[in-house]
Formats: sequence, C-alpha cells, structure tokens
Amino acid sequence: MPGNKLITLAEAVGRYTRDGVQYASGAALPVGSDAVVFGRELLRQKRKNLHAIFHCNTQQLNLLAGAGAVDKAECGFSGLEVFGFANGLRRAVESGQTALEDYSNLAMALRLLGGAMNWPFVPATVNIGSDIQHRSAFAPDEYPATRKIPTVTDPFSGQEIGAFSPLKPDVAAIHVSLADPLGNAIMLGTEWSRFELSRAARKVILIADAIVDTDCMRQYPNLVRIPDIVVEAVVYHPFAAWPQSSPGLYDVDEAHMKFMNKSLSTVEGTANYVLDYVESYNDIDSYLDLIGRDNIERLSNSATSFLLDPYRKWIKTPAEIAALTAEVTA
Amino acid sequence: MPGNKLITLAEAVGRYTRDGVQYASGAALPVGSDAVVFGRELLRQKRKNLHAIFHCNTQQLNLLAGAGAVDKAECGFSGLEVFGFANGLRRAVESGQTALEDYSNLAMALRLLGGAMNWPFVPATVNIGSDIQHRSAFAPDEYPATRKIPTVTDPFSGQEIGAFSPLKPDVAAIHVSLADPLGNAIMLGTEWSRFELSRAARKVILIADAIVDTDCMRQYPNLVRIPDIVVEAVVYHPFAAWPQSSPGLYDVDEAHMKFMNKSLSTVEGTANYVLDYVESYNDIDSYLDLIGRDNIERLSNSATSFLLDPYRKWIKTPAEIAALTAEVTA
Amino acid sequence: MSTLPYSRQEMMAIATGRELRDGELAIFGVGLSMLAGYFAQAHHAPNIRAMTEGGVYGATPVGGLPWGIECNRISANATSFTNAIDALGFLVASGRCDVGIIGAAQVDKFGNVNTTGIWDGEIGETYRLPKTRLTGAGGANDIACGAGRVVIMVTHEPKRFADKVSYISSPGYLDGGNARDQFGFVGGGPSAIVTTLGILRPDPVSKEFILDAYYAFSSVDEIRAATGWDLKVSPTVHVVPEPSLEELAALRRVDETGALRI
Amino acid sequence: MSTLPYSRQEMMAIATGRELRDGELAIFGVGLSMLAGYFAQAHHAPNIRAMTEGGVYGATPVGGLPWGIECNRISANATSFTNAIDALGFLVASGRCDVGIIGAAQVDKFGNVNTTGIWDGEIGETYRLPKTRLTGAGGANDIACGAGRVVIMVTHEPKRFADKVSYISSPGYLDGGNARDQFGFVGGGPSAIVTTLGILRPDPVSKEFILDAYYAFSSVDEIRAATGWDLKVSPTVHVVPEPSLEELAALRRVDETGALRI
Repeated sequence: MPGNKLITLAEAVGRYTRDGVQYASGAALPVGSDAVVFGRELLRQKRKNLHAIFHCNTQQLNLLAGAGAVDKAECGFSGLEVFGFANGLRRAVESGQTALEDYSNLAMALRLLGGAMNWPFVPATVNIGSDIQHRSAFAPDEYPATRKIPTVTDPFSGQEIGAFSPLKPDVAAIHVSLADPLGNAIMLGTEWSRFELSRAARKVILIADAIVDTDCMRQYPNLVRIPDIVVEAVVYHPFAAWPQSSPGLYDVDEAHMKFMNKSLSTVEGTANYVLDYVESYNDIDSYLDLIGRDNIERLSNSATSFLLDPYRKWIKTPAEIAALTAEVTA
Repeated sequence: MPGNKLITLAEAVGRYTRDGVQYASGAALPVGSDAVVFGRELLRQKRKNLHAIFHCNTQQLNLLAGAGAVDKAECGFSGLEVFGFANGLRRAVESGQTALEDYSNLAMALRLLGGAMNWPFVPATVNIGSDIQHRSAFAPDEYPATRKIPTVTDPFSGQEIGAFSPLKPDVAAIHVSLADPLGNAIMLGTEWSRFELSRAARKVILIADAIVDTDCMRQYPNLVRIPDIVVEAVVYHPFAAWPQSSPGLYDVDEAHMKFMNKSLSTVEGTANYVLDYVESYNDIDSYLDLIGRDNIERLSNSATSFLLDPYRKWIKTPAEIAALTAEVTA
Repeated sequence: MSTLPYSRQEMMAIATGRELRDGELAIFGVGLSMLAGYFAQAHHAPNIRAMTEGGVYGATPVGGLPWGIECNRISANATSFTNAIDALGFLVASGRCDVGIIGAAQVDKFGNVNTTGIWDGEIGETYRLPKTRLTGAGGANDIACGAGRVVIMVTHEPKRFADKVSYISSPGYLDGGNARDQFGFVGGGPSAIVTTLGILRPDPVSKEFILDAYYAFSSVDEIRAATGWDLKVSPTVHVVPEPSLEELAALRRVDETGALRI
Repeated sequence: MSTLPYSRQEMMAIATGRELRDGELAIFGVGLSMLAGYFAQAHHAPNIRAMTEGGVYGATPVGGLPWGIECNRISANATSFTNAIDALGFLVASGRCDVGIIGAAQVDKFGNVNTTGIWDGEIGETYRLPKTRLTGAGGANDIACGAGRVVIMVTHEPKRFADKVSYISSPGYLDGGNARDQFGFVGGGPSAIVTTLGILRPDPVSKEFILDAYYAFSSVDEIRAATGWDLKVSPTVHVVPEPSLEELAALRRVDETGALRI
C-alpha cells in the first residue's frame, strides 16, 4: 500500500470502525502515547458495544467505558498509574456494563505477539497459578476457568505450563510521534507493545502528532518500527494523546488528567465531560482551542523536547498536510 | 553494570571464551554486520571444539569451520548469498569435522526469542513436515528424529504443531555500528536477530565499528536496542565485519569475499589464509594496513554513508578510546 | 508523627531501598516503589541496573515522582527505550531480573497480592462483580513470577492484611510451603513485605510471613493490631535503624515534589 | 541463444515477475529472485509492497544485484529496517505475505525444494554425510510454509528436477494431494515453477507439477528431456509471450550490473 494515506480523523473512524468492533488501542500506557482523540471521535460518531483490547487502560478506555460504549474489555493494567483508579472504567465494571477480562501486562504483549505470529497459542510462564488463570469475566460461571489460560505440556521436559490465546483485533488506532504520508512511523519513548500490535491487528490506522517527509524515514530507517506496508491510513492530529503525554512533543496535562478522571466517576459528570470535551469542537483548530493555547505552550515546554530536534526540519506545516489530505479525499 | 566496559579484542576473547564454548555470533547475515574479526581472534588464541550458534553462516563461521575449530554448528542458512557456497563450512561438513544442525532462518530467530524469554519450548508452525524436522545431524541415527522439533498439542484447538528448543548461548559477540563505553549500542541496517540474541546469551560482548559518547544514546534512546544492562564488555574495532559490510560505515569487499571463500575451499588455502590474514597483524593499525588504506577509503565511500551522519559528532577518536580502554585495564 | 523528621512513607521507602544491592538488575513499579528504587540508586547502589516495565533504561527521574513508568519525567534522560516484551519478558519473566518492587491493595500471610478487586466475602463459584474494582495485575504478576526476589510495599492497615486475599493478582507463596513449585516459576517469591509500620519476612519452610522488624515509631503490638491475621513474631524481632541524614537527603532529591512527605 | 535479444535467465526473471500483482505483499529471496521481484515493481506493480527476510522495507536496489538480502545496495534507500522475527514471522509465517519467490538446487514433481545437500541415492535411516553440502533452507522454508503462494525459480536441468528430492528443505505439496493439511500450513504452497525453459504449474487435485507453458526458444520435448521425472503436459500448454521492450528495459534498469545477461 504505498501512496499517500492521509485522511481525517472523522473519516478514519467512519471508514474503519463499526458497532461491536474488536478495537485495539492502548498498546500504550496510561500516562503516555495513546490516541485518546480517536476515542473521542468514536463517541462523536456514537459507536457502541465495543470490544476493547487495551494492553493497558488509558484515558481513552476510561472515557469510552465511562460513556457506556464498551461491552467487553481485555487489559493488563486497568488503572491510571499515579493518577489512581480509572473511574469511568471502574464504574462500568462495577455496574456490569463492561465485562473486563484480566491479564498481566506481559500476557497482553505476548498475546499480541502470538496474534502477529499467527500462532495457535503462546507459552505462558506467568499468570498461571493466580486467579488471572482461574477466573474469567467472559465465562463467569466456569470456575476454575479452563479455556482462558489452559495448560500445555512441554514436549521436551514433560512439565506443564500455561497457554495464552493470541489476539488479532479487527482494527487498531496506534498513536505515533511522527508519520509520513505513506504510513511509515517513528515512536519516541517506549514502544510498549505498539510494534506487536501493528502486526497483530487486521487494520492499522496511525494517529500522528506530526507529519514528516519520507526523507526523514530514509535518514532513520532503524527508527521506523511501523513500516507503510502494514498501515491502512494515516491521521494527522496534534495533541492526539492529550491529556496524556507524547515524549518529545508534550507533557501530561496533570490538571486535565485529574479533572477528566473525576468527571468520569459519575454518570452526570461523564455526560458533562462528553458535552464539553468530546462534542464541543469541529476541527483541529477548535480542538486546540479547547485544550487552551497557553496550556499547549506550557505542555510543549517539555524536558523531553530535545528528543524531537533531529526530526524538526522534516515536519510538514498544517497547510501542507491539508493539501495532502485533500489529495487523498479527491 | 554501568561504568566503562571498554577492553581490547584480545582481552575479550581471553576472558570470555574457552575451548568447547557454545559461542554465538552471526545473529547477522552472510554479507552484512558480523564480528568477523572476533572469529579471527578466536583462531589467534587457538580456541577449538566450538559449538557455534549462527543464525546465518557468515565469513566468520566459514573461517572457523574451515580451520577445523568447530565441532558443532546450528544455522538457518549456511551459504554466502550471492557469493555462493561457504567453502570452509562446506568442507568441514562434508568431511564430518563439523556436525551442522539445520533449521530455517525464522526457526533460529524464534529459538533465540525462546531463550531470551526462558520458555521451555517455542511454538513451531514452520519447519514441520520437512526433513528439517525429521533429520538431525546431532542425532544421526534417529529417523525420524523425535527430539529435534517434537510435536505439541494446541490446547485451544487440539491440533498438533511443532516445538522448537530455545537457545541460550554461553557467550555472544555481537557486531554493532556504534557503542558507548557503557555498552549501549546502535545498529544501522537490519537487526536480523541481534536484539533477541543480546537477551538470550548468558554473556554479551559488543564489537563496535565506532565508539560514541553516551550523549548520542540519550539523543536517540529508541535506537539503542541493546542497553548497557545486558552487556559485559565493549570492544572497539574498526572494520570489524570486513570483508562483510556495515551499513553506514563500509561496503562489502567483493574481491576479498571471493578470495577468502576460495582460500577456504582447501586445507592448504585455509592454512595460508590463516597465516596471511589471521596471524599477520598485531593491533588495529596493522589490521587496517592489511585491509589496505586505499581499499578502506574505497569501501568507506558507501552509498549508505549518509546513514552515519547524525551520529558523527559523538564519535570518539582512537586516542580517546585508547585512554578509556587503559582506564578499565588499569 | 509530627515530631519525626521524616514521614512513615519515607521510612517505608528507605527501608525498601535498603533491600536493593549495588549492581543488581532491578525493576520498579509505578509510584512509591519507583521512588524507593531510585533512592537506592541515589544513595547506596549507584551501579544498580534500574529499569521500568515500559522498557525505559538508564534513566533517573527529573522533576519529581513520575506519573507513570513511561512518564516524560523518566523519559527525559534515558539511554534506551524498548518495549514490554523486552522489559517484562526477556528481562523479568526470564528470571534475569534480580529484584522487583511491587505495591499491593491487599496482601495475605503467604505474600499473595491482590490489586484486582474487593468483594464482600469470598468470590465463590461464579465470578460475580467486585464491590470495588481496582487496577488489575499490571506487570506485578510477571514480576512476582519471574524476579529473583520481590519486595512488596504496602500501607499497614488491617483491611489490607488479610488471612487470604479475595483474588490472587500476583502470586506470593500461594498456599505456602513449596506450592510455587508446581507452576515452575523461575522467580523466588517475595523476600519482604515492607510497610508503613515494619518489615515482615517469610518463614523459610512454611513461607508464612512473620514480623521481622518494627520502626522507631511503631511497636510489635501496634503492628499485630494492624494485621488481619494472627501475625507471628520472629524471635529476633528488632528495630529498624532510623533513616540517616544521608539517606533522607538522597530520598528527597529523588522525591523532588514531596510525594512521600504526605 | 545468441540470436535472442535477451538471455534465458532474463526470460525466467520476467516470467517470474509477471506472477506478481500490484499491491501485493511480496518477499524476495537472494539473487535472481530479488531481481525478478524488483523488476515487477519497476514494470507493472509499482505499488507492490516489497520486502526481504532481513526486514528491509521500502527499498529499491542501487548499483546492481545486491550481494545479499541485507546488502548495502538495498540498505541505501530503505524506509524501514526491522528484523527476522518481524519479516519472516509476523509478515510471512503468519500468512500475511501474498507471495514469495524462492530458488532451488533441486525440486521434485510435488514442488518440494532441496537446498540442503546432495547425497548419492536416498539418505536412508541414518543421517549420513552429504556428498555435496548446499546452503540449507534459509528463509525459504518459512516462505514455503507461510506465504499465500510461492514461485520457485530454477535452472532447468535433469539433475535439478528429481522424481523425489533427497531432502525436503522447503515443503511444496509433500506427497501430493492434501498432504500439507496435516501440518496446518497457512500458506497455499507453490503456484508455479518458473525455469530457464518454461513454466510448470500444479494439477489442482493431485498437486503434481505439469508443463503449462514454454518459451519462444524452448519446446515441450526439450523441457521433458530436461526433467528428471515423466513430466505431464497440460492440454492447454502454450508459448509464453516474449519480453516486451518495456519489460526488458525495466529489468535491465534493476539488473544494472548485468547479472542476468550471463
């Protein structure tokens, strides 16, 4: 799939998602790179009954689950790190709205690896022996659950270990720092499991904070861990991870992280949050206005900014990107 | 293991290898990045009865096997790509000197992955059904060989697939483009399976074409796929892969590739080669003289040179490296 | 408390940090355990090989307690970023990591950790909804299975110290004794539970955690009263040395924003 | 031969390249198969997603035939370098790759490929030493198991076309029919054997390779005589169109050093 793949966020959600889709994001961590803005757009387009595959919970899953759009979720970690419990997800789980299937963080990464490799199962030397193995939210009446992490016999030693089921999400929206219009991507900061997810998912959409010329990729091919050949579409969206951080580009917005999570702790607060921070903008400019231009300047003044320096000269302007996007749509 | 780890090649071979060691290199390909110079030093120090784990054969294994230093070898590919059959290895195999256990290239990478993960086995959906599964040079009398790639039953579907044995070599000498004195490394060009090998091996020695300041790693942490925490020692050696290539630094030396491989096709030719190109130099300078200063200039004029540009300003001079090496030895 | 020149959280972090030895490969979880780990690096273990499960290597936090294991505060001066497969798989589940520090919402007498949910009573045969949903296992299960030894950090309150946790998110010694053996875990299990009141260590045979030490500001009776099972006391129970001035200074350099002073 | 404006190797490379369709995810082996693949990209499949098993993506060779799949000639203008696990595992063994091109030292009537060794006669119950050791399977076994379809390129000589290969390095249809099914291979098996004399394709049921087409300079009789088994001929056997001027020009741009002109 060479060729310019730039489309708008609205178009990406419209074209690649539907109600009930097995949707993966969050092959990222709760405070860092995740395409939170993709979750906002899913809600704007009223997607529901989602089956969410999130290596870790993020504010995106917290929002989607809190707004009632998630029937099933699979996670390794379902909190918000130092920001505490994820109130939207927590409320959805406690009410029974969302069935949350628990794994560990390594388990989720290995399940994506197994999906990418098309293995029938993945060896499990973790999660066995704990209630992660024995309890299943997707099969609550089975105890011990025997189909979640069954045992397999090592043919060399005769010992039993566990077996994880591989994951192949229908669609993945992967946040990246930089992408070119063809779909080559550079991630700054930990990859977490975005590399494996980009090969496990049936369709991959990149959500990039900045768009660069392909010359940047040819200068740094070893940084291009997601090549265009596995990518369906590229969406340009600055501050796509907000209020989470994007190393090299912007820091976590502490105030909004707390405000958002507090809002999501009630039905009413969630409704207000959706009104004010999901349905309230029309385009990238009004989205950035919502974040606040002073706030953007403050968040962009990150101790990690130097990480972006080598690539700045290839970054395309919003006008150039708009022209490229129009080219694809035309 | 933070701290300066720079030692000489002779010291690295002396300290980390012994006769009969399970030695891994060649988590590289036959024409590109491999620490061929490490193999020369193994011969200079008369190491023998090696058990060689080479993802692919390279001129290093070709030389070591041709010189009679290898009892056992495991490989995915045992040729020299467009340079043809590997005559030294071929002669050693045909004579019975070296028992060569065959796998595919993916199998070798997965066996290193399995060793890194400490799995008891790795799922195998390739190599099964072919003679790679059924024939074992390490157990020639077993046919079909049942311990090489046994079957395992998928607990989800009940279907049988294969199982690879993981690899955990005693020591690995990994060629990298750039290393800092602490042992952080950048590879330019395909990693092949050097990432997995660096975690699977019990001891890792980096052989770097150039030494850079740690500031380079802090600028490009996503390029540092081998971090210092898994590295025992760092060896500076320019043209370490010669006559093979090192992307960004130098091209393959076509004439010497052919000359070397032709020499290795006979016992006599090999003896002469060892005399002229293994035992003939005393230090880095005389090694470079051997390659030829004009030749070095020609090979360094590579179409890939621009790949090195971003890192040049951090490259340390031979004098700086000598001082740092003396510091460790002192 | 107000008379002490340090907080209980600071004492817990320093006592945890003292469990780490120079040169070890060590993994720190999010929050307090990260401060405890980087305190050790700043104080007595300069050559510790510190990592987070995000695959962030060679870093020292700047600007205070990182918000997460991948936070920009820890990404600003790393020498290497890799990924989860590498950090939790190749380096931890493999058995390569010497020591890990994890937190707990609830811990039991065999060192099993619950971070998944709180139910009223036992869950039973059906996996009914939790009264309170917690954060799940995260990487702690992987650390509990794979790390050479594990240090558990937890606030000492009766509800957190249960005879049996309602859900084992991360295995300690399971039912005690050699129960871990049947799963072939490469890691050795928890070596200490360091709390806001003292330090518990496992009996070498039964693997039941017993009181090993208390702090200058706590006592055996206070700790037993704050423990939800009938806590045994080691015959060698002793007081933990108070933080030295050097320790406190090092900790507060790491904890720049004073997260532990609360 | 000297009267033709192209060599037999060039005809083979062009016929192989014609097997590739625009937009496909395609993996090329070393040597001639790489030239055939990049010829397709240069001529009729500009949007082919070309890769090598080294994990080199987005590249077009410069300076002539690359010496290997990782050669600087192919590393000079790549957009991405990853690794073997990615290229051969995630993209090929997974079934994601549409088509692969592999070479063979020996091939049999069910499309099984031997690149491991030549023995005098059958190997037998003991794995005795080969008379001639070849290169081993490399990535071809992985491609043969996983790629949607496989095109085998081989010089047409009787010794290379055996009734049964002495060693199956890369599986074709094994014993024929549905024999692949028992191993659950996600790949479909070889769709064509393109040689220096013509093109063989498998019978849809028996999976035995039969002669599908010959070149302007070859004939059915010549091909049958150069094949080590009793080669069946398709009722629709036909001549392969000669290279067009555009095809030859594109091929020679890729094959800058004239490797195929020999």
